[in-house]
Amino acid sequence: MVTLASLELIEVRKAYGAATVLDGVSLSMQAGEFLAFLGPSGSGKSTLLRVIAGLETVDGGEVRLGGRRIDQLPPGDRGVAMVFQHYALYPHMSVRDNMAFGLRNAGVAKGEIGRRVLDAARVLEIEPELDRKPAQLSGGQRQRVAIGRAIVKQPQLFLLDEPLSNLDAALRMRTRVQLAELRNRVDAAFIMVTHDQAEAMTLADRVAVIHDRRIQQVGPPMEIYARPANVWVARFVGSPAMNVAPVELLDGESDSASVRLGDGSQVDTRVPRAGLAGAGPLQIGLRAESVRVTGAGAGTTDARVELVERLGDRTLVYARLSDGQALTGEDRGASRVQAGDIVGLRIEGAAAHLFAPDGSGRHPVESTTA
Amino acid sequence: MNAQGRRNLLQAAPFIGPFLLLYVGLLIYPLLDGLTLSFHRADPFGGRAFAGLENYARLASDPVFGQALGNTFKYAVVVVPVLTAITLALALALNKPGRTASVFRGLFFSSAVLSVTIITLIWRFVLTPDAGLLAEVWEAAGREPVPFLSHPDLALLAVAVATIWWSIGLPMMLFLAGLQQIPEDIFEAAALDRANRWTTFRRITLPSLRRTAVLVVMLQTAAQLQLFGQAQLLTAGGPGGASRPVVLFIYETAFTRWELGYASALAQVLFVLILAVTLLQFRAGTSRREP
Amino acid sequence: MKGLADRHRLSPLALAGLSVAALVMVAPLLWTVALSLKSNAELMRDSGTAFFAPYTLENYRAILQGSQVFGWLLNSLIVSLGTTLGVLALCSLAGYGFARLEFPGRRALFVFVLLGLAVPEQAVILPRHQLFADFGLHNSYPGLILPGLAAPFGVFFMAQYFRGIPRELDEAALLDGASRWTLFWKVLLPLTWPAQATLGVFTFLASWNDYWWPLISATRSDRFTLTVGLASSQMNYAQTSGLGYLMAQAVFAALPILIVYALFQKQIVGAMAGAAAAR
Amino acid sequence: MKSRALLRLAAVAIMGAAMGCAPEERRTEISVQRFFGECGAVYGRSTEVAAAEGECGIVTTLINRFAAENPDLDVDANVVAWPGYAQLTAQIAAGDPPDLVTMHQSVISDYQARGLLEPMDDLLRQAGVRPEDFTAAGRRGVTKEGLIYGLPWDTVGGLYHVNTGLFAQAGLMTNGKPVVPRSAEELLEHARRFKSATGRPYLIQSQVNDPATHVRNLYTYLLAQDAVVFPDPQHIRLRTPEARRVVELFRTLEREALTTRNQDYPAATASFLNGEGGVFLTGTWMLGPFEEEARTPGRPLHDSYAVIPYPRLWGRRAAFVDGHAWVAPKRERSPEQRRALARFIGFMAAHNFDWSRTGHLPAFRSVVESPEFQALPHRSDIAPLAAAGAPLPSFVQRQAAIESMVGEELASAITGAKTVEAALRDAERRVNDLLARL
Repeated sequence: MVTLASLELIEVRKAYGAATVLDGVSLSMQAGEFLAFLGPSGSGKSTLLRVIAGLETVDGGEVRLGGRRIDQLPPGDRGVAMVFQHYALYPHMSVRDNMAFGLRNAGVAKGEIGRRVLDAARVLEIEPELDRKPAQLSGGQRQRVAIGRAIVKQPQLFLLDEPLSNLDAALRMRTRVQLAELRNRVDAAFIMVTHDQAEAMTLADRVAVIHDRRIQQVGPPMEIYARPANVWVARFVGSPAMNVAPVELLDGESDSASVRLGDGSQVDTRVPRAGLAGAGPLQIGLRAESVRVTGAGAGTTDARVELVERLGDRTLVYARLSDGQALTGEDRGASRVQAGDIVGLRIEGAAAHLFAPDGSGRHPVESTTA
Repeated sequence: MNAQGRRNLLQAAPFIGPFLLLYVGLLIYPLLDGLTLSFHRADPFGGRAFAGLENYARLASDPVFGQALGNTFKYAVVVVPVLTAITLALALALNKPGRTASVFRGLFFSSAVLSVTIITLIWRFVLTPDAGLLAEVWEAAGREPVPFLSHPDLALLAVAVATIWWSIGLPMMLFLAGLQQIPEDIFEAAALDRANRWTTFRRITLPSLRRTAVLVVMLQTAAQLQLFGQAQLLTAGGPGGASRPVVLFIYETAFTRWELGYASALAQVLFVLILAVTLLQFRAGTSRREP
Repeated sequence: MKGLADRHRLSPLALAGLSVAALVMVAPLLWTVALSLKSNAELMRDSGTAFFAPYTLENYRAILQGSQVFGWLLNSLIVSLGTTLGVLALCSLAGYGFARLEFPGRRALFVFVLLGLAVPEQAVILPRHQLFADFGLHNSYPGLILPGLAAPFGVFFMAQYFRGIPRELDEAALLDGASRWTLFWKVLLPLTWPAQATLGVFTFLASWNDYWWPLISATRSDRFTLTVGLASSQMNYAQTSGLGYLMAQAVFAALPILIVYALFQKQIVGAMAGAAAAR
Repeated sequence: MKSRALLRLAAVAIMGAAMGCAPEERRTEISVQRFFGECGAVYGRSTEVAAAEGECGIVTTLINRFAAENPDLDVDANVVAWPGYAQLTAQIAAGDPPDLVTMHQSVISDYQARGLLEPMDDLLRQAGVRPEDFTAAGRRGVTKEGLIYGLPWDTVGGLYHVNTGLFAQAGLMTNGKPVVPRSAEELLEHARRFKSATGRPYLIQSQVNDPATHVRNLYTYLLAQDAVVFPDPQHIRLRTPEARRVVELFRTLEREALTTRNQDYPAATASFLNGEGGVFLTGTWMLGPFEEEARTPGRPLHDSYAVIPYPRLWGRRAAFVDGHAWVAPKRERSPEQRRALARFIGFMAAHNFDWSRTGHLPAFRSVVESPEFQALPHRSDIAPLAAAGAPLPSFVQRQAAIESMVGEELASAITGAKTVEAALRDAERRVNDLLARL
């Protein structure tokens, strides 16, 4: 039998009455892969997770796991385990019973249950806590129990619903590391729902950006960052959000497109020109690190500084071009720039993205890493 | 019904089925049977003759029913607000940790465990002018004892006092439960906003207790409109029917007069009235916006 | 928190008020106990003597000698416990059903059950009496227990409580492969214990104190509940000269439940006050 | 721990239930139901009838005695709350009435008219009890439409229980006998004199929760005036000069505080026992207890007790009386059971004297005439009650319900909550309303 998970979503649809929440979602996962569902709240990412878990029924499409169709199976029979956002530990059961509950329901032999629970507890370092009740545990311990409860089931697929959102910053970092270790230890696939892109980027092999009832883009974190499929993804991923400004395509012989910003300044990109001309209005996408602050008149164009955000190692400068277009640029950590200053902005055209009228992204031929 | 609906129904049946079965068999069926009965002249031994609306026409012009209905509502109008106010006050005062508050809570709850026969016995020997506790105290003070149980203006009040004394426990507990659900941080926020005790009470505590209060008032209204045992055992409805509630009248009609049809009609009318009053309260209690 | 400490302590004024109220509350009880400790002859002359010694246990001795009070106590206990267990079982099941299961007509059925709250016992008692006669249920424990089981308030109460339990727990259990029944029995039901305690106390007291139905259903004195049994002694000319005895009977009848109450006061009061779903 | 205790409790409960349901041995079972109170604490298993006092004590020991003398019978004795008719009605409606039950003679017609009672002629014959031996009042009380529906057990009526000590203070004793008023005016005059002499009310009445008191007074004096109270089964007639006269008298007594007020039955009894008034208007059943008090030194009533029938104030000497009877509700019975019932009836008839020690008048002429009855104190004083006593016409149904309605209205009139006229009108309307629908 197939032991490695290979999740497949085929045209999954889900609606509550007239309100569609998932509109033909298709996705395919590799065995042992760690996938993150990234999206703002209300995007449908949690619903998609619950559809996979079987907590929601599907109105159309198929869900397959390891080649087996599971969308009609009850949650307990799907071979998936889930870690809930609020952990959903059974308050009246000890840690041990919490972890054993699912195995007992599945009719696993007693000795086997004990062994698995003990193993998981050792790994998660909650062995001393086994006979306590959830109410007696700290937040981090509860979180580990919730993970332990999933581990003992030895599922083909782990579903993690915002697993870190209830932890404080320090604990979140530690748990992130733990999750990464866990992932290396068990032979299963992971899906994690999150709205935190740093989390998604650091943990996941691939990220599925979900917005507006659909998967907008699936890919490895850096690809999502470097080659966003559309304006929405481009602006959602990365901080600060990518600058997007309307541009005019300049005529030229080069294979790469040159464009003009609203204030008249010209940017030479490395985006292939093919297919852009005559399509309609274009937008340029610029990460802040591609817009360097220089002395006035020394860059591609000048701008008035509106707000300065000093981050220590670097400084973000929120500025406005002469035509009123807002642009965020980056300066050294020791920048002296102040609000009201006129500064020059040097735009690295080689790193610029262009977005077609339908929003789809066009990227530089050799994308530079920022 | 589609297949899914049928499946869901089948799944729910073992859970709600047993209760529904008993509910329909023991409450709804007798209620409907009583409704049928109310259109008949009937006695307890199976004799029935159709009488149309006779029983209803009769109760509309029956001064004894009128008096009983008046008594019942007068009584409920006194008991429900007083009981609500007292129990709310007690709950507010006793919503504290510590031994003292706990002892007091137990004390105020203690009367609720006594049965109606016992509390009427107790109160008879508190209120009766010849051997009662109050009379003894009164006489010791050189005063003429008050005939609480036989004065037309006091008998109903006596029943009300005994009932309030008896019924304090449960509503107090409901209010305490309600109070414990108000998050502590609201009070802290209010304190930071320099709200004084009264303002805190009016603007925070009270609105937070609204749902509990509505529940208490509804349950108590339904219960007090069904006053029976206390009146029967303490005053027998007297003097001159001054403390006879509707239910006692129903009891007399059924069991000493054997007019089952008429008794059923009275009961149906009482049912509709209670339903109407509690529904009105429910609407009044929930129509305003939630705090 | 420090500024709010006074909210957690009884002010002297409140303490004084409460003490007066408590006195009003216990005075009738103490009076009853005092009367029960006096000889009947003395009380016949002047009940005011109850304020002073000598006291006697004569009346209690008389009760313990062969009166039927013990039988009635046992009956009351059986009926009240039976009713309580039945109500808890039925209302937990139904409350869960209404709170958690989706099925056609759920809302309508729930409203239908709530209507029962407004049904006065008198509207159903006579037809019910006939019904029970047809099934030969009078003068039996089932006959006394069954009517108490049609308790719409319990269903409402339990449904509200179940609604208050996070659905994540259900989902976790479903993912743990629990059946509907396991989910109900092993996961959710144990969490409702405060509500069970509250409803249990409500039901037990209501059943213990029920008067009308046992009066006409339990017509044999060996089937009387305590309430009816005491009434049979109380409403009688022959007993009017035995005031002390009567009061001793009342105290005696109240004693077991007061003792249970005293023993479990913390749990009862705590359960009721802590029942998160009292609405 | 807790659950262990609960378990044990449940086990006890189940065992109790099982024992309650266990099949009896093969003895003929008869169920006997009575009121008169519960006094198992004092008389539990006692069969010493002669040592028992009061209604409850005597009836309890009698039944114990019967059970002891008839070990082949299983006598299930059931005590119900006074007056027990709600339960009896419920039992009959449920098809499970007792074999024999105590019933007021005034109530018999209610059940008899619906065919719920067995005519008892055969049973009486089987028991060797001859209806010819009943007193006139007793026989009238149990005879309906020419058939006998019960074993009459006594005649019960109202009496003037007198505190002779206080009467003497007021100068109302002659030759060691209380001076009896001969008219309403004279009664008022006596009462006023009594009050000014002793500072206490002349009358003690239980007026709270006790409609019977007022109704007994009214019926008695209406009978005395030969007023027709029930012209036919569907009507009562109360708006008559005769009725007004009676009610006005008691209203005047109340207004002038010549009677105790606001007393219920226990309070009134205590008042009389404590010597707080001259005359206690109550029934035959208190004769025994008061006599006991009169014999006890140190009590206010010691050697200060007399009892007389209601004095003649208008018309002729009369008394409204009722009585108790043993009746047999209709149900299936085996011949053995019938024989058992006959034995019980015969036993109760044979012990009618014991019952008369309560103060009630015997239902058998032979007992009335017996030397042992005559030897009981005060019995000769109240003998006229047996002769002059009369119940309501036997066709009048729902007498208990009528009594409570009339009593309630009378109380309103006497306390002044209503005018006499309005009260009589309301009483008449309510009773007629009831009777019209029988």
